[in-house]
Parts: sequence; C-alpha cells; structure tokens
Amino acid sequence: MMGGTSGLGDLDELYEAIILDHYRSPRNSAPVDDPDVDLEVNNPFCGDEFHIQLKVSDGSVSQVGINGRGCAISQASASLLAELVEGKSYAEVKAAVDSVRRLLKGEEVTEEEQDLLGDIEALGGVRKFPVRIKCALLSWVGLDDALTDHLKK
Amino acid sequence: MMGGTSGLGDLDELYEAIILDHYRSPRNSAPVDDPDVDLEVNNPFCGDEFHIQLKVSDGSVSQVGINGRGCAISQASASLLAELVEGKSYAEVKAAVDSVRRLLKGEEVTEEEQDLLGDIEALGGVRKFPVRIKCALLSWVGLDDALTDHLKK
Amino acid sequence: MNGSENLIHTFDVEDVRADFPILNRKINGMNLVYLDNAATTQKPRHVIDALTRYYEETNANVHRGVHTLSVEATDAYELAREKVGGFINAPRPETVIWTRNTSESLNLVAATWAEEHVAKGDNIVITAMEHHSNIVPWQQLAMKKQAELRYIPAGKDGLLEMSNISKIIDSSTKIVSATHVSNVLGTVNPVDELTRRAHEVGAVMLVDAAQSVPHMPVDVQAMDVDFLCFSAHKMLGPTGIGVLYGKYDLLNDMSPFMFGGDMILEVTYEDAKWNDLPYKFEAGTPNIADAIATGAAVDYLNNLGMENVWRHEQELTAYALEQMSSLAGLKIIGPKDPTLRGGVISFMHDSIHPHDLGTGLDQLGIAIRTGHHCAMPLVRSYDVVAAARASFYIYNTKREIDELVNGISETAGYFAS
Amino acid sequence: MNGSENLIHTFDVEDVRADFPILNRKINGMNLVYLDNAATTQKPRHVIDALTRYYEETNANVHRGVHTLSVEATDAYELAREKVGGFINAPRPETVIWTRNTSESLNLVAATWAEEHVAKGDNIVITAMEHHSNIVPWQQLAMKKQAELRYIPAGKDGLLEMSNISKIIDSSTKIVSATHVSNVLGTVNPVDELTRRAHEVGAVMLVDAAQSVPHMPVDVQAMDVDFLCFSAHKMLGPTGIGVLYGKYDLLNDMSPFMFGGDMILEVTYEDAKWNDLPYKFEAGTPNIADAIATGAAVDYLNNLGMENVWRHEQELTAYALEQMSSLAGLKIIGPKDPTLRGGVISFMHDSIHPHDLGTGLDQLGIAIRTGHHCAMPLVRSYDVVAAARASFYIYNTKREIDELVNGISETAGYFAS
Ligand SMILES: Cc1ncc(COP(=O)(O)O)c(C=O)c1O
Ligand SMILES: Cc1ncc(COP(=O)(O)O)c(C=O)c1O
Repeated sequence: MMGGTSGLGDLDELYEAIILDHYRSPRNSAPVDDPDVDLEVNNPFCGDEFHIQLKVSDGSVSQVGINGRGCAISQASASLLAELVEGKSYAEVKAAVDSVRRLLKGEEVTEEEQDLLGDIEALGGVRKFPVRIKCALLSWVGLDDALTDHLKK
Repeated sequence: MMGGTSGLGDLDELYEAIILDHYRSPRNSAPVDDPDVDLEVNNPFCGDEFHIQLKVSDGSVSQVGINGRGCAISQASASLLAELVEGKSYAEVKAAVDSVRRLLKGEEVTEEEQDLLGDIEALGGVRKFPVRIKCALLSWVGLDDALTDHLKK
Repeated sequence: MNGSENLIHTFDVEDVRADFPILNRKINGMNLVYLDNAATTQKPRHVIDALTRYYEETNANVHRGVHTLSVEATDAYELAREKVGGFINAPRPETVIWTRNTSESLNLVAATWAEEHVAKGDNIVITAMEHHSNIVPWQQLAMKKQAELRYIPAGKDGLLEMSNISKIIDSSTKIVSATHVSNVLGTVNPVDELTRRAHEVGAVMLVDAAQSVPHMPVDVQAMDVDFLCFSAHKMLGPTGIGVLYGKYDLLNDMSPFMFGGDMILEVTYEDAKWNDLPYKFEAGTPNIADAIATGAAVDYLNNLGMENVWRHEQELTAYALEQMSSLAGLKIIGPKDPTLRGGVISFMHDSIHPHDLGTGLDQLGIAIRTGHHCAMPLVRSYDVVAAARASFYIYNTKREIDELVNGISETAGYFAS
Repeated sequence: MNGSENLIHTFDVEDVRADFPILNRKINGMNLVYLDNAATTQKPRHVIDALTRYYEETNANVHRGVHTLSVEATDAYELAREKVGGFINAPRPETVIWTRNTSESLNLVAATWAEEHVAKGDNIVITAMEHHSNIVPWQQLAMKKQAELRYIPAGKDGLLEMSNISKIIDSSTKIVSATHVSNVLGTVNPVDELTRRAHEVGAVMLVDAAQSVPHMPVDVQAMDVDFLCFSAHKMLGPTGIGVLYGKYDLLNDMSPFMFGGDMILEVTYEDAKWNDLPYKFEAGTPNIADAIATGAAVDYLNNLGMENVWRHEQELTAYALEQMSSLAGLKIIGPKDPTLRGGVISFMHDSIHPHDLGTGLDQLGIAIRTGHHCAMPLVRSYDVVAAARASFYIYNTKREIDELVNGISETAGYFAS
C-alpha cells in the first residue's frame, strides 16, 4: 500500500521507490575474493554495520562487494554506492563521495554531478529527516577513508 | 539614634539594648591564668573566632575568660555566656546551654529556665533572623563540647 | 502493598494529562504519543512553575548569605533535599547528595569509595543488564586497580541468574552494583537478595535506581542499601540534577569528589579542611533552581501516591504486552510475566530495522526510542545491535498503546508492500 | 575598544531592568537593591522563558533519538553550544564542554590533564587571589604528585606582583591557573602576560573566567589560553551549568573525566571506546534545558553588546569608589584606579562587623555579600576574617549605589548611637 492512507504518507519522501528497491535487493553484495580494500564501517549508535570490499587496478575500482546490516536508508545507500563505484576511477569515486555529501547536506549539486549520481539522487529525501543523514552517509564516508588510506600505501 | 527613622527600625528586635551593651562592653574578657579548659571556637564562614578559658573546681566553674572577634551577636552572646556560667555547677551550665539552644530555635522555655537565663533572653530576637542563629550559638556549642571533653578526663 | 488495597485512591489519568503542557503538541500533524519515558519524562506545570517562581522571586546564591534572598534560596534548596530524602525514606537529609544525574552519582562512588577500598585481587560485581553508566566506571576502576569485574548473567527469560550468586559474590567482593529495574528488559531485579549476599561477605551494595525511584515506592532503609542513585529528569524533574543517597557513616568517611566552594570549611595557602555532609560532596555553586524543582516533582508524585503510579504502569504494561504479542513478526525481549517488570518494553520486528520503525511511528506522532539504549553488551547478547523501546509513565493511556500497536502494524505494512 | 567609540550604542538601564521580574520584589518592605552579582546574577524574562518553552514544547533526551522531540532538543542543545562558542570566539563548537559550574570545569582539568602531566618535582602556579575552587584542586593534586604549588603574590595595592613571574613560572611549571578578574578585589589580572610566560616555558595556561566572561568581551583565540572556565549562573543563565573551553588538541588527547551515557562510543563486557569531542566529557544525560537557557543568556548579552556591559560597569564602579571613599571608617580593598578593576568592591568598616552591616543593609532591601567570599587566604592577608562586598551588573544604577552608601552610613549610625 506504499504509504497510502494516514500519516505515513510523508514517508514516501524518505523511502522513495528506488530506496526501497535497493533495500530489498541490494546490489553487489557478494564477497570479493582477495580484495585490495577491505574494511568494516559501523555506527554503533544505530547498530549499522557494513563490510566493504574493493578490487582496484590501474587507478580504478574493478570489483565491489558490500554487505552488512542496518536500516533501510543505510542499506539502500550502501547498495547505491556499490552500483556506482564499479568501474569508476579513484578521482571519479572521490568526486561522487563529495557530491553525495553536498546532496545530503542540502548544498548545491551541479547538473553534471546529478548525471553522475543518477539514482543516488533519491537519497536526497533524507534531508527532511536530519537524524537519518548519518545512516545515508555511513558507507560513503567509510569508502572515502578506505580509499584515502589505500592511496597512501 | 538607635534605629530611629526608616527601615532600620526592625533591627531593634535583633539588637536589643542588652545585646548592644554586651557587644560594646564584653564581660569577663580578661585571660584566665592556668585555665583548666582552654579552647578556640570559630565559624570560618563568618570569621567569628573566640577563645574560651575556664577555671573549674569542685564541680563548678570558678573563673571565666572569653575574648575574640566576631559580629555583635556572637560577641554579645559570648559575653552573656561568660556572665552566666561563673560560679555555676557543670549541671547548671549544661542545662543553660540546652535552654539557649531551645530558646534560639523558638522552642518552649519554662519560666524556671527564663529565670536562670535572665538577660540572655534578649538573644531570642535572633529567631527572626535565621542566618544569625549560628552567630548566637557559637560560643555555647563550643562551651558544651569543651565541658563534655573535660568531664571525660 | 497491604490489606488496605481498596482504601488506596488511584488517580485520573486525564487530570494528570491536563497538567503536562507538552501533551498538547502536534508532531507531524498528529497528537504527541510520548513513549520514551525511560530516556526522560515530561514535566508537569507544577514543576515548570517552581523553576519560574524561583527565578522570578527568590534567586540568589545559597549558604553563608546574610541577605533575605540568599536565606530564602538556602531554605528552599534544603527543603527540597528533605523532600527527596523523605521520598526514599532516607534517615536524614544529609545523606542526600545532589549530583548532575545518575551517571555522576555512580562515578562519584567509583572515584571515592571504590577508589579507596578496591585493591588488586578484589572483585566488583555488576549484572549483565547494566546501563553503560554502571558498567564503564567499574571497568575503568578494575583495570586501574587490577581488580576483577564480574557479571551476574541474565537468562534469555530476561531475569538475572541468581543460582550462582554466592559464588560470584565472594569474600573478595568489595562492591555489588546492580540496576533495580532494567532500562532495556524492564526486569525488576531481586536487589534485596543481592544486598543480603553483599552484606554477608562485607561488601557494600549500590543500587542504580534510575528506573525504579520514578516508578515505585522505594525505601532505602527497608532495602538496607549502602548507596542509591537516580536522576530527577526521569521522574518529572528538570534535567541537570540527580541524587546520590548513601549511608551516613560511609559518606562521612569518604574523601571528597571535587574541590571548591561549598565543600570547603577552611583554606590556607597550604591546605584545606572539608565541610560536613552533604556539602562535602557539593563543590561550587549548586544547581539550586533544579534542586527546588525536583522537590516540586516529588510533591507531585507523592500527591498521586507511588503505589498508584506503580499500579498504573503495571496495568499499562500488562495491556501492552498482551496487545503487542498479537503482532506478527514482533519479538519482545524481557520477562513475559508483567508482574516481574516495570513499564519498559523493548522489541524487534522481523523485517523492519528499529530505526525505520522509529521514523514510521514518528510520522504518526508516536515517540519511542531505538538503538542500543546505552546497554550495548546486553542488546548484543540478543544477537541484534539495536532494538525499539516503548516506556510508560503516569500520563500514558491504553488508547496510546493501541496507537502504538496500530502504528507498528501500519509501518510494517508500509515496508512489506 | 577602538576609534569608533561614538558609534557604539549603549543600552538603557531602565529598559534592562524591566526585563528582570525579580527587581519588582520588596525586601523587608523596601525595593530590592541587588548588589550580590559576583555570587550569582538575576535572570531576565528571556532566559526564564527559554526554560519554560523548552519544557512545554520540546523536552526530550538528546542524541540518538529518532523521534521529532529528540531531534529538536538535540538541535537546540547543540545550537546553544555554538552560541556560547561564538560568545568567547572559540574556534569550533566541540571545544565547548558543558559542566555544572566553574568549579567542576577546574576540577575536570585538574583530574584529567594535570593528573596525566604533572609529576614529582614539577610545579603548578596559581595566584594569591584565587577562589577556593582554583586553589584546592591544585593543592590536592600537588600533594598527590609531590609537586610544588606556587603562588604569584598580590600586593597591598590589590595587584599581582608580576616582577618575579619569570622566576615563579619556570621550566618545571606544567600549568598556570589564574583568575581573570578577582571576585574579592575586582582586579583585572594581566592574563596575557601570564599566558605568554606560561607558553614560553611550555606550560599550559588556564584562565578562571567566572568573573570576566559575564562582564567584558573575552576572545579565547586572541588570548591564546589553553583552558577557560566559567559559570552560566553568573551571566544571566540558570544554575547548574558551566563551561570548560579547551584547545581542540588538548581536549582531544585528554582522558575522560566521568564514564557513562553519551561519552561512550562502544562498550563490550570487557572494555569501552570513547566518543568524540565534546561528548567524551559529557557523561550521562546532560543538563539540556539549562544549556539551552544559557544560549538565551548569551543572546541577551550579545544584544546589549559586551563592550557596553563593560562600560556600564566601569562607570558604576568609578562612581561607587568615589562615593564610598567619602564614608568615614570605611576601608576599600583592591586597586584604587577604577580602570584596573571590574565591578566588585570589597570593604570593611572600622566599627561594624560585616555580618551586622549585611543585616542592616538587608533591612533596607540592599543585598550584599559578607564573609570570606571563598577566598580565605586572600581575605586573611588583609588581617580580617570577613569583608563586605558589593558587586554590580547590567541592571544596577547610580541611584542604587547612592542607596548603598546611605545604607552603610545609616547602619554605622545605628551601631554608633
Ligand atoms: C573567580 C571565581 N572562580 C570560581 C568561582 C566558582 O564558581 P561556581 O561556584 O559557579 O563553581 C567563582 C564564584 O564564586 C569565582 O568568583
Ligand atoms: C538504569 C539506568 N542507569 C543509569 C542511567 C543514566 O542516567 P543519566 O543519563 O540520567 O545519568 C539510565 C538512564 O538512561 C538508566 O536507565
């Protein structure tokens, strides 16, 4: 009934169809063999925990595996991330993380960036639910840190 | 002008003529040679400090010396104490301390006790000025403790 | 409760509700249904007015002031202490120490009494269902002293496993610290039995009463506990003030916790002498206004009657357990028997993360808490990292529980569709 | 203050007075003349309303709550931190830690930073004009660590004797802790010079700003201090809340002070991980309402302008010094030059004990403080055990100072007659 009657209607702004779809069928959730980047991110306050694995070569991400548990927002966000980064160069991934941060904070995002983000724009609904922003950001911040670490090596 | 005009009129209840008299001319303030009881009492919060000395023999107080510094109430009270205890038996002193405590707390004091206390009843005005009760009690509580200690020896 | 059961007046919840201004608020267009009382309770007009009146008419610094306002403020502050002492039947008001909250009360005991009495090889006993504030101070102390921290385990039924306590609490135990009522499971723990055992081995008994003093009659003398800690904000009072009760002789022998202001009798450039109880533990200008407002909260609760408060919550809890157990996919943790628990119900849903459930209910104006409830090890022992929690107080009604139950099934429907 | 002097608007004291409900009180039938502001200040309607509004509309526990009230309460609580940070020009809001009062802020630094950094043979430097709360924590720490506690002496002119500071503050000095404005003498101390010297030898500089932040513009970055402590109740705010400002890296490296609740990131049965700043230092449910009301106090002061507040007090102080010096038998302690001091005037009368003077003035509705002002060693250095103190704030007027002066001479007359 997708937020049909009553006060739950506004939930649709947070849980857009795309979000619920990614939540129910997460992309790239299979573990990666012999990953180059392998990290756990968590937010102990809400109990969200994700395991992010990447294979990287020639300056770009060749394979992604993300799985874990968390709320619909954090799971969908992780799945959207997994979908986006596959095949992207480091620079593109960094740029995407930056765009997502700005999107969630309600700052300006260019048309070009919108094109890059695609479905991820659906996460923007979280802006009206400020406590949930952390959920949406969790895997992005983790990925950012992991890549930065990896590049230092 | 003794509380003539204005709002200071009520002060007369606290500073009865007897109190001001004892404050200005403390009794028995000379030091006692070779005292049997010798103690310092103080209330660091207001800075009152008294030196109480007693000579005792045959179960009664034969000589008293009290001097120190403090507010009008604590000084007058110490002087009234000095006047009262001279020549009194331990039991009488103890009884007087007890009566004074009750007088200051606004509890009942018998006619007999009133007779014993005499001028000390003037201290009763302090009841309307609760913060000043400690000033009035200081030397009495000190004396009580000192006698108790002395009797234990 | 005794034979005079039917003489006890109970209160009218609608009258109570009228005393709480916040209950008029709309949340997302809906009436507020406030079920987050274990986190903090709402405040009646009576308590809010006590604050306003203090600041409008009496405000001054306490103790040692010779002017009228200071005398009045001091009297009101000390009267509040007497009221709180009376509320828990403390033998004398000086055994009631004002702190910021339960957490500070617990830290105070750990940093003073336990710091002085716990040594290498000793042990400290707590339970598996403690709030972080009653775990971490002891973990830290145990590490520092090379002492052992022991846990009384909790069963899957939500009850403490008491069978082994005479082995867990042994002659090397220096302090037993246990929550009276669990803020996750709702369990009312057998603190009397723990106290007896603690005293048998010469240990002191501390009760974390953050979730009991607000909800049931508590008598520190009957319980014979050595320390008891609670927070005003969980019992209609303001934030920023809590209580440590301690037995007089224990408190009197303890070193101070913090230094300065009222806790000092005399200072020279070289050294200092401590003031008497309770001031020895109250450094600096106290939280005067909130202490006075806590006295007003106690008046309000006494007026309802703590027996009645407890009965009201027992009824709500029994009703809620019954209604909620009819919901598909919902798992309630903690004792099944409503008479063994206070008005705290934690639950998980098969297919909705607590966070999403919380957001869904908030759309309907229903405030519950989600997360680890500051009891991570316990929550994890149920193999989850977060749970949803509804908790009740004097202004809650069966109608509100119906709304909660409907809200859960609506939200479940939303995510299932 | 700069060349744009004549552009600065000043405030109308009568408008300010109208904002303070308590100024309508009668004391012994007379209008209240409140001159005990160094002990605690009165509260404007704006601050009282912030409290009421919070409890009537927003009250909930902060952080981690998913429901609307909790989100609103958290936002308001953190906004208040930002406001206070802005008020002292803190570089980031996380450097503002909420405590109970100045005393707790000082104890926190002594128990964490100093506990870890002061060792046998080191020294701690304070001044001869500190409040007990800035003496006793250091005395205790020095005893415990076998460190030396050194005092920068004060001259009979009420000023610190700075000539020797490069000997007193030496390479073994770990921390210098000095009051910005003395609560007895009114002296404004040269904390910038002390800070420079402290940093020269690698020591940290703590400023007890309990009597400065409420009264003058304070900029922690310009001052370059490492720690700064003050209380809300001395600056129009509620009782029960104070601030510790610290440089980010220092705070970040420090161990926690108390354990439990919000200060924890993760707990297992064995160990715990601390949360980030500022939460690492805020154990348990914070004093949410009073933090928010402190934000309102800051708004009120900003609206007046701290330059104007300071100028107002300077004027009153100059006037009071002038008027009071005409009274026979009255001795004023502290600097003679009104530009070297804040609005605090301590005095003794030849023939009246401060206590009797205080009672006399109270009969006339005039509230002053009498006693040792929690600075026993300093007061004793003037060879008295108690002094009377009048202290001013934004709502005081020259007319009130006239009443004080008349009151003193009337009371003197009463005892002389
Ligand atoms: C200079 C100074 N430091 C510290 C304090 C202690 O402040 P609080 O009592 O708020 O802890 C005071 C207040 O009396 C003070 O004047
Ligand atoms: C059982 C228990 N203990 C301690 C606490 C901590 O209370 P406070 O946050 O008021 O310090 C709580 C509150 O959450 C609690 O429920």
